[in-house]
Amino acid sequence: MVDLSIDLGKGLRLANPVMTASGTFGYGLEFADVVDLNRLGAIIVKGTTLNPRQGNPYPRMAETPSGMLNAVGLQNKGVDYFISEIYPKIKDLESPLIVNVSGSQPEDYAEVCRRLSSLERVKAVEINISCPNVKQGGMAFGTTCSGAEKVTSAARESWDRHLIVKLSPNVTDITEIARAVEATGADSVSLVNTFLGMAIDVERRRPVLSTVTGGLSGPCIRPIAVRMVWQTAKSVKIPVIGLGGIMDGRDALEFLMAGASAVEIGTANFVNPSATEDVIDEISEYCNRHGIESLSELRI
Amino acid sequence: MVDLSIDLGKGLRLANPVMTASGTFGYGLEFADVVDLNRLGAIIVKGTTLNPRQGNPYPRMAETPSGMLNAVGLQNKGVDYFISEIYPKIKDLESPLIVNVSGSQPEDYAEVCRRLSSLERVKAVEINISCPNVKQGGMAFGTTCSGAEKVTSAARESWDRHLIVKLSPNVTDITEIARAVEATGADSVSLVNTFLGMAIDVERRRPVLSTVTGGLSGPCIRPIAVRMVWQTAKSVKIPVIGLGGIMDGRDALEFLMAGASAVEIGTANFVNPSATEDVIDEISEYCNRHGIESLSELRI
Amino acid sequence: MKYLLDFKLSETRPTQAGDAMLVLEPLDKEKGAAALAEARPGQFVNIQVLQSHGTFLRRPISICDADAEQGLLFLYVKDAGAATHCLCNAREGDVFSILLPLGNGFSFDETYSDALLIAGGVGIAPMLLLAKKMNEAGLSPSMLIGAVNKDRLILTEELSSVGNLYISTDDGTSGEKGFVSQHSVLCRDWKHILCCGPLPMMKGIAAIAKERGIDCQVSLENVMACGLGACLCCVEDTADKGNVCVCKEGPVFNINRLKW
Amino acid sequence: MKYLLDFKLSETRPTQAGDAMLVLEPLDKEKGAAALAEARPGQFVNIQVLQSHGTFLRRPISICDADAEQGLLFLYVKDAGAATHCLCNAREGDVFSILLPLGNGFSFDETYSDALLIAGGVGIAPMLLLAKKMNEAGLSPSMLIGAVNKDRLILTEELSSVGNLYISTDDGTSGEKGFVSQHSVLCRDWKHILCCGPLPMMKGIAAIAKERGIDCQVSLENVMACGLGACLCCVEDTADKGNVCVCKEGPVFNINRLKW
Repeated sequence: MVDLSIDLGKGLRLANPVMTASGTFGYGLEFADVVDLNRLGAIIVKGTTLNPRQGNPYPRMAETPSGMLNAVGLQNKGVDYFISEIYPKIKDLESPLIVNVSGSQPEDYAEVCRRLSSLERVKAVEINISCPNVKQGGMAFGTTCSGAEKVTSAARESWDRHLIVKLSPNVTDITEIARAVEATGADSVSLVNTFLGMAIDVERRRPVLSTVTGGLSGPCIRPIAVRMVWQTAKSVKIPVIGLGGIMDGRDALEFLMAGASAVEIGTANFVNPSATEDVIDEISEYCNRHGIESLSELRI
Repeated sequence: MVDLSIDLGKGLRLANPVMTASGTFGYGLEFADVVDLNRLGAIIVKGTTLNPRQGNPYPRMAETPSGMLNAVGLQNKGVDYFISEIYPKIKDLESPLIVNVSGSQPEDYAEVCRRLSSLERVKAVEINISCPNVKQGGMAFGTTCSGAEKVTSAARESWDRHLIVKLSPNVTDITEIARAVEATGADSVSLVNTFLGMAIDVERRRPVLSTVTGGLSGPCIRPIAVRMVWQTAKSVKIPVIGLGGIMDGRDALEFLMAGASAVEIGTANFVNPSATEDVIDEISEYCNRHGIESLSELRI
Repeated sequence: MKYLLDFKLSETRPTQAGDAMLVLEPLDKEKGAAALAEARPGQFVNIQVLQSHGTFLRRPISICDADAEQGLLFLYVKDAGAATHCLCNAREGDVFSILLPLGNGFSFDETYSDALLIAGGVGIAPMLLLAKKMNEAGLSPSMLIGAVNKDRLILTEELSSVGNLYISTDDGTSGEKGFVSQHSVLCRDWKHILCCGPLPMMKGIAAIAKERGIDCQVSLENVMACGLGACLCCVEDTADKGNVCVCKEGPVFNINRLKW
Repeated sequence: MKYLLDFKLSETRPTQAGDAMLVLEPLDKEKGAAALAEARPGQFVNIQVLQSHGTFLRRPISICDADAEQGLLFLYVKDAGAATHCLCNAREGDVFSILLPLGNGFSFDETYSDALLIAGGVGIAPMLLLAKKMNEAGLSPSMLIGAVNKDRLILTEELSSVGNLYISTDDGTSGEKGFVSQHSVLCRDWKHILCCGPLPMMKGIAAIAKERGIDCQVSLENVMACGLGACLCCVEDTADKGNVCVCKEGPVFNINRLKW
């Protein structure tokens, strides 16, 4: 029997490598009827900001070939609401909790991390420097080394547990950004966030999304994500967390073989609400069938 | 009845905005049984280099969700073979001919252009600075402004007809590259070439492609391509030629509405060999249904 | 409780103009019966259509009827796109993954004797379960349905058996000529309106309800992905809470909450 | 001449183990008859499988039989993946876009009386048309087909009627026990071998042919996209011309050209 556990360092130890991607799994509670939340490697909750955000106007979504565009724009009720209203409901889950943190300036990230520090069950933060759907901050930080470094170092100063930095794929060389955040103190990197895309309703002759552009996710972008994980895993020493269009165990294995230490399941949750558990089962089945005893053997 | 003709400048006038994307339509002859070649806006023939190239080893292709990866690597018999053996067979077509030119150094591009100058029916060259499947040159030129400028200016010096530069999407800011080649003398830009991607055969535990990475094309990447065309069309004054996953008339209209003056049909030729003609008919039908008399009215 | 279950298509009842009434049986009878028993009128399911080449996401479809005893789910599907086309042409025996029941349905209690159900187009579908549940609460609802013409009216027979049915058609080929908002039955002294149909129709009805002070619920159809309130794609900007998920807080909203 | 035509599935003949023989009729009878008349053994079609959710490209399938007079195309499909699964389970009346006939087939002329046709697995399919065309040229071909066991042998009845059939099975449940390369019929004095089957089998046969100086053609199955020689994906590295398209210069190659 394969041992699916993985230690990502600095106190982030997962029973298995399957996490939920921020913004696709709510606070976990939304899926409680159809997924055994205690089985998940970790639950990464939705993007949390210092102050409440209403997000972008409707319409926020367009279905695309093997994927979707979204322009949610970090709608959330702010970190204090998370601490007082959400955390109490999820803190007793067995799966480690990870909070995805966004902001429009480095100080915002630092302050959110500081406030989250009181929550014992939050084992890591995932610093989002790659949201394509907000006017300030977001992806702008993730597309230059200096921007990425600024946010990472601000968060690092106020967070001493595991710190993941979530990278944008909308760059010429993602390994450059990965090395920059590694040097600035990130404990791991997760990649990729969504690709900036756009869809036009040709009958109505206008963009589908209220924001014109949005973030593309789903299996459509998986080959690009796998390539970026492959390049990055060879380029940094910290663990790489792979995501981008993983729909099933086979897809997850592609990332693990490309060098990811763990994976996040995102858009698949919308298509198959039990995708996370299915992926765990399928990785397990594959490893047992191939005589693989630990995840580290998977890398090619 | 809509007038589908479009003048891209410097002698490149098309009866309609539908061209074939290089490397997906051979020299046109391969499709002669199923497409009326004389109806096409232009035929862009496969990537041509100074010397013959064997391309990369098999396997060169992987099917992906709503797309495919290829790693052909510019297999072709060289410009002299094109001039002596191919050109005579296609020169009497009514559609203008465009040769896609690749090389491993700027001088190669210049020399290929020089040799093509004798061919009267070649109304334009498309300078490929974005092939992800060759070790030298190719995409390396397309991901920096200076690289793009060097190749563009070398080609410009030996080619006085219409010069298209085909851009790589594997960059942080495609508009920056577009402006650089515009300033260096390009008469138009075509975008996007393929995205660098990768697929792993998890059962065999090895990359599917002999070259590990390859170029991703097909409708999967269309939302990103449309976004890049939208950004670029607002950023340069020269015409923008849009491509990336156009499968039908609706998709082509998306690019034309986003600001493209013309489009190229690529991977669709593999799925629907008559895609080019179908797209022409569908654009025509749409325009007539919406009372649109010329293509310039489409832009939103 | 929400259930993710496989349902087998046991029958497709052809209706007018290529639409179809799908009769679906859960493979897991026990859980299926539980899910069906929980279904409230106005709720919907999110169904995966693997048969459709270009369809990536599930499709939300309102529950037309749910018979927990017989273990049958009824979905009325309008052939309006690639995915629904595949549903309308599915084969008996085809299996579909269905997430259900989703959202909050219409609200009513035994005091709703002065309620008018108003529906148009495919929005007529959820009215069947609504009327049946009102019957169970001892009510015999009045229903007003509308369509372009007689041939586009759906479920008239079924609805007639569970309440008083009023009809309007744009061309007058059945019932009163005109839109539902112009039908004479609207002039009566209604206390509640429960409405489902095309957006312009619902906005027209909502305007009338507001003017006359009638309590009014409408069922929204915003484009959605997950159906669980996780993706935040289907939001409606509400007066009380700003952007809320139609899939979770709706699809039925009291018009007081909407910025219409 | 290549044709891009719509074909209607007129019949699916179930065969062993979930495979299927598809009998397809062109919607355009005239062009269909022309395309079928041009089909040579060893050629293939490229078929679009819109019914398959995750299938983007067409699928190349060898022509099992082509009857221009009756206007019928026969494709033997092995249920081996999402696309072929959909083909095997397609409904009568389903329409498929088919590009045909593609590639170069087997070469033979009336002197090929000392030819042995060797095939294994789904590679047996194109041998039917090959044997029939050899019959038309006045030849009665000898054929050797192999499979894991008796149940995996296909088209035995059809092939028996067009030539002399020899059989080998790995487990000896039919014909001689062992691989085709071990079958006693191979020991005869053949001048030509025409072979289609799994790569290891073809390589084994090619080695024997080389050793004994027998002229040998094999049919390759490289992964392909366009089927027209445009995408350059399916290349085989040949001794004479380097990388050439299997779809256009093949799929049948004389082993002299291969770097095996």
